[in-house]
Amino acid sequence: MSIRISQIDKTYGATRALEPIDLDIRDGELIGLLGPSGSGKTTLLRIVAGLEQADGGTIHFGEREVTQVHVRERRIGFVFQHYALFRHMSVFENVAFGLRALPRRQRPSNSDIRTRVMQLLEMVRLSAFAERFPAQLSGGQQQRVALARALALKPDVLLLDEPFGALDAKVRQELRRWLRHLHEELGFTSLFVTHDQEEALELSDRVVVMSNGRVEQIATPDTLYREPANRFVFEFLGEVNRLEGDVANGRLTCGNASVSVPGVEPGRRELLLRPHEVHLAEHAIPAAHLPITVAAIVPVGAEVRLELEADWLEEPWLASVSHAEFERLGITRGRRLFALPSRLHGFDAAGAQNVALPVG
Amino acid sequence: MSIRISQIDKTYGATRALEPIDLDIRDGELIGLLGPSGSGKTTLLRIVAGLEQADGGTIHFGEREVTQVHVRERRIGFVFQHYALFRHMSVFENVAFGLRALPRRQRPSNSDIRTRVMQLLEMVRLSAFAERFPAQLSGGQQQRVALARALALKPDVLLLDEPFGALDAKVRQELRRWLRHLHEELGFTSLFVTHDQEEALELSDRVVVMSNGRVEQIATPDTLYREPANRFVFEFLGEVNRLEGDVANGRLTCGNASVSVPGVEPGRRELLLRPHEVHLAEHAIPAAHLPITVAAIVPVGAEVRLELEADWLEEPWLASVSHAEFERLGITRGRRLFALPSRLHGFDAAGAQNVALPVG
Amino acid sequence: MIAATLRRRASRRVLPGFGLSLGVTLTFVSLILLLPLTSLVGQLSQLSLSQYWFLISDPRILASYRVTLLAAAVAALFNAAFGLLMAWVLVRYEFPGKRLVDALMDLPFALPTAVAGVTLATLYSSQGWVGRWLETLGLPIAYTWVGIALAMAFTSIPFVVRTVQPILEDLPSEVDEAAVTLGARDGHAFRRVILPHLWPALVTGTGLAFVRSLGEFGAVIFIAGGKPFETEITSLMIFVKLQEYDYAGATAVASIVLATSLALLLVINLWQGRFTRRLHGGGA
Amino acid sequence: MIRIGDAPGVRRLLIGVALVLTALFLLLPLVAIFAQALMGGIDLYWQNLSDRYTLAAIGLTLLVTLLTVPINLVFGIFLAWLVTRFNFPGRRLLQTLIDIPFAVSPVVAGLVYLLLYGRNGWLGGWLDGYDIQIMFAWPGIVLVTIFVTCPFVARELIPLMQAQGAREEEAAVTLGASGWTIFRRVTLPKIRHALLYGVILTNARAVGEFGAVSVVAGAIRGQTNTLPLQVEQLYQDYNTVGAFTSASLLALLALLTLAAKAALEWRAARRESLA
Amino acid sequence: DQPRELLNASYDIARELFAAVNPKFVDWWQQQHDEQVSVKQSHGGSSTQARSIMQGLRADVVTFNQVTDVNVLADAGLVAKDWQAQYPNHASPYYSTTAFLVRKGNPKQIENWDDLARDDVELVFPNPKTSGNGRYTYLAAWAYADQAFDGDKAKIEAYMKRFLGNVEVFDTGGRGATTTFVERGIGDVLITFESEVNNIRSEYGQDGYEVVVPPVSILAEFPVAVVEEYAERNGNLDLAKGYLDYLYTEEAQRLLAGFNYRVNDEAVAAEFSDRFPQTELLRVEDVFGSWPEAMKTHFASGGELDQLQRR
Ligand SMILES: Nc1ncnc2c1ncn2[C@@H]1O[C@H](COP(=O)(O)OP(=O)(O)OP(=O)(O)O)[C@@H](O)[C@H]1O
Ligand SMILES: Nc1ncnc2c1ncn2[C@@H]1O[C@H](COP(=O)(O)OP(=O)(O)OP(=O)(O)O)[C@@H](O)[C@H]1O
Ligand SMILES: [Mg+2]
Ligand SMILES: [Mg+2]
Ligand SMILES: O=S(=O)([O-])[O-]
Repeated sequence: MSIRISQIDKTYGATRALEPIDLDIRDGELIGLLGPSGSGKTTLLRIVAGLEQADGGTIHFGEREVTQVHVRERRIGFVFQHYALFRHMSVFENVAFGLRALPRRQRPSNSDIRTRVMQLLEMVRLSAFAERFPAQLSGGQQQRVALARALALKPDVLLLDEPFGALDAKVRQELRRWLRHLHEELGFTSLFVTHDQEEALELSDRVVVMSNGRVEQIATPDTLYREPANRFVFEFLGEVNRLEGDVANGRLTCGNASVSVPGVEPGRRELLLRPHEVHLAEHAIPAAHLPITVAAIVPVGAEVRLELEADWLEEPWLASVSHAEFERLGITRGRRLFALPSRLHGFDAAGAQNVALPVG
Repeated sequence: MSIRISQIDKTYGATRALEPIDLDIRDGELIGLLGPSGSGKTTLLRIVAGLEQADGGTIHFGEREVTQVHVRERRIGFVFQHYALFRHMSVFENVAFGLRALPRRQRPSNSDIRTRVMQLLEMVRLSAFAERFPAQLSGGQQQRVALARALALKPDVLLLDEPFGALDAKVRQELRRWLRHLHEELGFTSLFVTHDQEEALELSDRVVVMSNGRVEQIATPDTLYREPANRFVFEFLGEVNRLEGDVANGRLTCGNASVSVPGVEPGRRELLLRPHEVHLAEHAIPAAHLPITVAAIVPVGAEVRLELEADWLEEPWLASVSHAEFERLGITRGRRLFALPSRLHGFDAAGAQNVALPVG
Repeated sequence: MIAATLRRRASRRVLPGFGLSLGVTLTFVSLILLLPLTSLVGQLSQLSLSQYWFLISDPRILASYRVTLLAAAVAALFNAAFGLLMAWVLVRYEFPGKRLVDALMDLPFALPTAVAGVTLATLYSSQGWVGRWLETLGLPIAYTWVGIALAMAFTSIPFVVRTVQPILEDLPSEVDEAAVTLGARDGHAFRRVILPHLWPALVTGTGLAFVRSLGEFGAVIFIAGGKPFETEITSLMIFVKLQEYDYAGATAVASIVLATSLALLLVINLWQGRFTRRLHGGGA
Repeated sequence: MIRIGDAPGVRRLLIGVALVLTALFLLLPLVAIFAQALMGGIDLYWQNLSDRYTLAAIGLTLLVTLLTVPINLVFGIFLAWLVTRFNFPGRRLLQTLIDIPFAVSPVVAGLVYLLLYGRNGWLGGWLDGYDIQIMFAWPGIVLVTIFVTCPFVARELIPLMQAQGAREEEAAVTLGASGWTIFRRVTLPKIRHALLYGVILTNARAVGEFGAVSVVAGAIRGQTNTLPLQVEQLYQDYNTVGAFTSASLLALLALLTLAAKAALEWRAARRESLA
Repeated sequence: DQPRELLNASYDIARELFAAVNPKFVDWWQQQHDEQVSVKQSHGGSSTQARSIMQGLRADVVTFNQVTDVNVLADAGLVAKDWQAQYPNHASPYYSTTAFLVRKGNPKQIENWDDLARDDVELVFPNPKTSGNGRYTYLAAWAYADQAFDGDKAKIEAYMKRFLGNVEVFDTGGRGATTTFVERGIGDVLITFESEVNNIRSEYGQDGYEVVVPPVSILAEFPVAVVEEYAERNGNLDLAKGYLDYLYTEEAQRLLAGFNYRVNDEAVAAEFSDRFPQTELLRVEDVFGSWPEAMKTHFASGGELDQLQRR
């Protein structure tokens, strides 16, 4: 079932929760809504579900306009942030709820309900827990019950509000993987909310990045990371180092540091780069003279994270280097080196601008 | 002030919270207590503080035995997990509390208190917030108030229980850095609890890894990562891939996969490796025949994370490869490749064993 | 117009039952609460301002305000202390019979006020088990304002205990510990740290006890004695005026009691709201 | 664990004072009621209990309670549902209105009803024309009792339902449930205990209301005397033992209320500790 | 079907009296009319009762202790305007006066009204504002003072002030006062109807108390009337009239005298004459002009009583 959102907006009292929003979702897509707290993700999701009424705009599910259709008739499955399981019902009864709530004529027989629920529990790998109560389950298990419950009525559209927000890292990883498999298997269209970049990137076919009630970018994870549409997206998607200085003649100068930035307009400019775009060397090169001091060393996994300080920097930079490079340079605390940026990103009203440097 | 913990143990009812523990902390050291939930970190910290009574063992601060000394007289500063700020007092009054609670003879004059508190607030960069109430501050600011309050009486020892646990990633990073600076500046001995590996590794001079009330390893972050004392430490400190099979003639076989493992004892064995120790190639090499299929691709920062599946694997493996390698191999979903482990780790009762393979 | 707006909104509501609950509630509130109160207003509106003033400022009535306020204040203060003590003991300590004591705290709400009144009058009269002893000590209770305060205190015991208790229960042990690690002695920590936390609940509970005491009737009349200017409470004056067919007077005095109680409730709510906002964020 | 006031001396002192005061203020009156009731021996007690007028008072009290409690139960549920599940203008006002009976002295409550439904009141006068009598008959007693006890159920439910939020109900709607199904299968089980607690409180107050009822009852023996009024009248008839016999009945009811409440709390605490 | 029910609204302390009268009346009516009826009672301060009736308490007959309370009903049209003329003796089948109950041995030597104004005496009587009983007490004291000080207003008021100042407890009704005096042991003197005083002695034993009937006191009439409006509606008009008629029968009069009320039936009065000391009984109408006048000057808000109690 495809979803077409046109010009949906919403205001709560004085708060503009959503600017008019357009969004087309293809049948079977898995879309992540990513954005900082208060950016309107939940609001949009609830409007799609019919749990909230938009102030204006329309929503189509396939060819059918559902803007005025009551939640009950939208054929959606909704997974709430904290699951909203019925605490006083067993896992089985939770999952069976939607089936039992059907009008008598459509309601399956008790034995059919039983079969269907057990099949769903099988699918979420919880058959052994049918008789438990939600409070007796771990967070991840509760999450899966919520999913099974939402899927019981075979919805066309599955909506999930921060489905893994309350889980710890390990379980989250596992459930993510599992959700993706489920999605591929059953083929429903899904829309999920998250404020965790990694989660959005890992799980979604396309990511909708939101801030302040606006859509900042809609793109595949790969495009998003490589070609952020604007500064907000760039900053939101990962750690960022800042370099501010005056550009003249294709070169940015900042205190005793300078770097060649071909093609950047002259004037005061701020350029950004990610930690893995910072390389280190014992000597400056013509294109970049950026002297720094190593302030801290943290070996994490495959890489070593370094904190770099310099007079010309307001905030220290972070760099991640491989163990090999770390050892080659014989880096120690207090070591003075030169930073060689492999890429610099500039954003202004006109759009994004990337400067590639011949390093690395 | 050095701290000497000897044979401290503690049992709550039927729960053995701490096995007898020994730990020597040098003057001015910054020690992280790392371990999963319930491993006894908080218990140990509270016993050092004097908030909890050990069942046996002794604690010395420098040469002075403090085992029976009341918290009030131990000269420690304690930062609670959720800060435990006094909500009804302004930031200023919170920080001043300890000074005002001094017996009249020792209590500084009001103007001295004012000076000292403002100096502390300066230090934690909160002078502008002196008249605010805790509820009007962000989590990170509250955390800094808690620190200033704990430092007001110039304690010899600073104890922190999950000081950054409740903060979000960005703030946490910043505060960590700031705490390390503060520690270096003031030179008190500190002991902090965390269950976040990265935090422990980044912040501590030495890390104490605990599980089930026992100390698993005490080492510098570097050593810990490179030479984990046992399987628990290895698994706890990062993501792990598993390889289980039968070893015969220096080769481990598992279904249609096999890998050379010189020096490993024959029999059923489980070997572990980290995602960055998995490399990929189009062809198998004599030392390793590990056919896999790429199940998922997630570009994250400097690297691309891959999920690898195979018949001979129960759980998929994770691999992280650089963008360069990713492009060189032209990796796509469903691509069949061969995994080349650069290192394999084996743990048994006797200790740790590393197998290096000639890859990468 | 408003109804139409409401209806339009109602049709868009996600959860069912808005119209029905609104209907039932408004009907009930109008019939049971508002309609009778309008009759009070109706009665009052027949009085001129000067008549009204004359009725409510009669010296005997004024004296009854004084007695009522004084006794209620004493009762409320007693309960503030007693309630705080009981809440503290019930939350912080374990002792045999604790559950029983805890359950007993609600007795005054469960016991009909008339029964309480009759019993207290019997116990504290000069012939009663307790009154007899107090009499020999020169402390007559029944038929003095002390007796009134006693009856008021009895019927409002649960207010303070039950408002302070949950707050104290929720007070994390870290608050105690934070104070102690900062070197505070128990007394200092209690005064400067714990009490301020309990303050809103304590004031609210005491305020509610006070309001309840102002209106208390059943428990008080048996022990009050009804001496003009000395032991007449305002509720009794209303009752007396009713018995004299003095509806205007009864209504006028009732309006004062009602206004005072409502104003107090309002103040308590507002104050509590402000305090809570400060503790949980929002404007200073 | 270090807690303030845990020094043994302080603890013993505070517990001691608390116990003495509790015994004096709460236990002693309770004992006195039964002691006075049984002063004349068990036979007299039975004789007093089976007095025609006492039996009638018990009957009337039961009638009033049986009518009041369900009405306030239904009203309380609707009100709580309304103010916790919907946002509409006047919501806060409604919540404040419901507190009025707490602020109103029972005598004033009786008075306003008398002013309205009395023969001289505008509604009462009109009803009198149809020969319908509200005041000085059981309907009046029921009405004032409803007035006095109407906040209890709502006051128990509102904070709870507010804290619980509407998420589970919303989940039920997304699963296609109708209003009645949502209430019966999702909301009711969650609020059962608070509801029961509210009912217990309503019941206790309905049985025991004195001030308001005494204004509108008319004191007709065997007809409009509720148990508390009966206590007062017997007490004034030199019949102390009789008065305390009825009082002991009410006290017994109070004790049952306390026991029921304690049992509920205990069960709730146990469920919480299991969860 | 249901037997007819008659509701008698009466004053506070008449509970036992009518509890005894009613069954006899039921028998009497049965004999006369061959109909089984029942009588219900409602008791309270007699003004309260009048107020309740006006507000809708559907009493068929009233048996009060004060003329004004019936007058109020007459004014409201519930009782015939000429109710006092409808039954003998101003529609008062029995009467009493105000007397004193003192503790055994009369330790304070109370003999007459002037003793009650002494500094060392503590009094208990019901609140004149709410209780007919209390009003009689007040009026009796005033009537005594009026006689003793020869109508000197200042002296009367001085006396009354002292008298009222000695009151230890004001209950709302006669019964409350009795309980206070007897059960709570408060006060040296209980002032109430002579009938009540004697009843207390029989109830609480002869040894605890002594009765003092002062040489001068007030005549307390106990007026009765049919509340025609209601009786008619209830279909009880004949029954109500019969009930009041019955109170004048010799049988009833004997019953009343047995409860220490003075009666007019000569035979019965003679029979019980030893119970009722000869005293000078002043009529309210004679001393104060009329009941309404007495009410207005003395008991209205801001009236003499309020003035005297002001300090
Ligand atoms: N019911 C409501 N009443 C008033 N304002 C609301 C309501 N719901 C949301 N808002 C406001 O609308 C804006 C968007 O909120 P929304 O919940 O959609 O954000 P979100 O992106 O889901 O944030 P989070 O990550 O914190 O859940 C916020 O400013 C929020 O305060
Ligand atoms: N007061 C207590 N009473 C009973 N058991 C306790 C108490 N405090 C801790 N324990 C138990 O002791 C063990 C160690 O607890 P501790 O709080 O020290 O763990 P932790 O490592 O701090 O865990 P976390 O990361 O969850 O804070 C746990 O099994 C815990 O349940
Ligand atoms: Mg949200
Ligand atoms: Mg812990
Ligand atoms: O019933 S009395 O009016 O006399 O109290």
